[in-house]
Amino acid sequence: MLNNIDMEIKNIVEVSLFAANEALSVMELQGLFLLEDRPDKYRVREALNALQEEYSQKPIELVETASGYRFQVRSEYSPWVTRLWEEKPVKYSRALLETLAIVAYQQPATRGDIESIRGVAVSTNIIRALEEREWVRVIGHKDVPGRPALYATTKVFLDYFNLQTLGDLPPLASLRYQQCNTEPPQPQ
Amino acid sequence: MLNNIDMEIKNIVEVSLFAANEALSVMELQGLFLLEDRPDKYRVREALNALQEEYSQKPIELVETASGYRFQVRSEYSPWVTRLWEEKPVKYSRALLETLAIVAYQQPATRGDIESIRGVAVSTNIIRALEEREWVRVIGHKDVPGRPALYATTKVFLDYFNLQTLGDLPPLASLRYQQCNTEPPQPQ
Amino acid sequence: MEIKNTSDNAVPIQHPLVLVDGQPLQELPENLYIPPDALEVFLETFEGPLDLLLYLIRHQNLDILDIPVLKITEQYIEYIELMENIRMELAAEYLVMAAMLAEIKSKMLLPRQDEESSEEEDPRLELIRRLQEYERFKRAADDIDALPRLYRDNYLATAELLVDKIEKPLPDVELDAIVSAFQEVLKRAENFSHHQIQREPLSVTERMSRILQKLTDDSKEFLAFHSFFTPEEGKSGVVVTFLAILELCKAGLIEVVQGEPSSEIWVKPIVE
Repeated sequence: MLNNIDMEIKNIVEVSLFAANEALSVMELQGLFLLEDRPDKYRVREALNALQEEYSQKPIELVETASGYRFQVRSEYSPWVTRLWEEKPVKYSRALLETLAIVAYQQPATRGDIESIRGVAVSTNIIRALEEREWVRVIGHKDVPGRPALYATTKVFLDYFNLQTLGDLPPLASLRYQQCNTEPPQPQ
Repeated sequence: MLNNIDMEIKNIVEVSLFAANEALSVMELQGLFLLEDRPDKYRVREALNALQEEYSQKPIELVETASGYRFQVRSEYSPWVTRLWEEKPVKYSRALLETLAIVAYQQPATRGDIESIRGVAVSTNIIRALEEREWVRVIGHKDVPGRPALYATTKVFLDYFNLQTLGDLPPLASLRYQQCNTEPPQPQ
Repeated sequence: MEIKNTSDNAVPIQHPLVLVDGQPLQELPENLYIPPDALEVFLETFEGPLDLLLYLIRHQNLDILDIPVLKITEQYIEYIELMENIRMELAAEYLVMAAMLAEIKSKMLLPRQDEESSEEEDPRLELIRRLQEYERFKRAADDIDALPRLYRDNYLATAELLVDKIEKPLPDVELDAIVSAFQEVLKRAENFSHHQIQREPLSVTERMSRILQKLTDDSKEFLAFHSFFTPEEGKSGVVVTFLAILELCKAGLIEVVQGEPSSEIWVKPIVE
């Protein structure tokens, strides 16, 4: 059982998560309190654990994503909620998803890297769309002639796809070409 | 006690109220269900009552306003939540700055002008943010089909950037554009 | 924010039917495994030559590790020719791939000298490696698409906060940021051939006097704001006129009035 002070910390954390409209980190949650009664990380985490437990039987859940904690509707209830939203969920083009996948798994990646894997030129619009969504950003420039931009994914990307770290991405299929037989091919 | 069906109605009502960005009326809540299993008003109200009871001990409450029901933070917790916005340093997105720049240098500009220069669709949020800041406003409508709004910068914009006139905007000296010469080049 | 379908290397195809020189194409290449109606959306359906090759291989349950190059090459080239016949604008990548396949094919048909063969790689290897690499990311793209996603599979649960208008600090912007944003945009705009940004030597002062002239010449008390703009002058002309009107306003020589938001704007000379 939480004592009264901890109960109050839990309540403040709870309302803030509901009011924030985005995930809040433990540090941001600590920042809600004035310096003199700011709880340490452990007590904030304790409050978060208590909330997770409290909502475990409810249709909304407290989840942790890359940039912190947020309340969200359990996915089994999404079909009902979708009806509230007039706009249909956006469907992304394959070109955009493939570009995103290459950046996500190969980061940091240059445009050239993306093009050599996909075998086609990368459209500027796709890169810009990804940047505008803040899923991808330039984190530097490769030290080769032309100094091409190096792209990487962001926390916004992880948050959007409910991931805590890049390690949570579905594993990339492995290449099998090494097994390719090295015997000279037969003329066909 | 609610039976299973009523429990499910309550859950759907609950997630919808949490996911909607505005109050929902009983009728809107009924509309979430497909016709064949749409609960009557009475059952929706029953679900709302059950939720009100459930949240009576919690720091957020289910309140009825003129346009319907919504969850809100109990007022005694507002001071904490308000701190979420107080300290957060905000930054404008690149998309917003570019849109502002295009309006500033190419005014009056339509949304289409902005889109054709940037190569991506302009989000309504950006235009709204610029209008709310009173940096950009509609000064008329272009006399073409659809009569798109023409945007221009305002005096507030000039004041903010310490400019007397638009002519004081820094010249784009570092970039030289090739004029589209339709005439053959003249010998110097 | 919405993202429209941005695959801009997909060339819109206007042929409702497969036509050659205005005549419907009766015979399709025999070994074609793509249904004829898919031809119309050929460029939109495939993300490039690798994607098309993968399709051809998968569709025949061929082993990617042992591609019958001859067969695939022939099919691929038949496709390319068909596309050219119906004057579809083909992305250069498709032609490069055709050349690469032809090269592999010829290498494989060439009699090899024994001492060389041990060192020489199977000419298919590089292609196989690229196909597999592409396929990995193609799958990864599907995996990412299947991840639970905000506003499709997950929705934030939020509660209203009732306080008197929260004073959110507004972001600060430096003038430099605007200038560089515009330069950035212009640099990019140069890539769009259809969009030309021209700077013409138009004088604001000269335009100011022209506007004043127009206002005094015309006996009317008000002139519509838009009547000062000549679309034929292009954007820069419009900008210069606008600047001139602003300058005249500031100098207290004219007044710009508007009855209500979004209504007609009027310009009126201030007579002392």
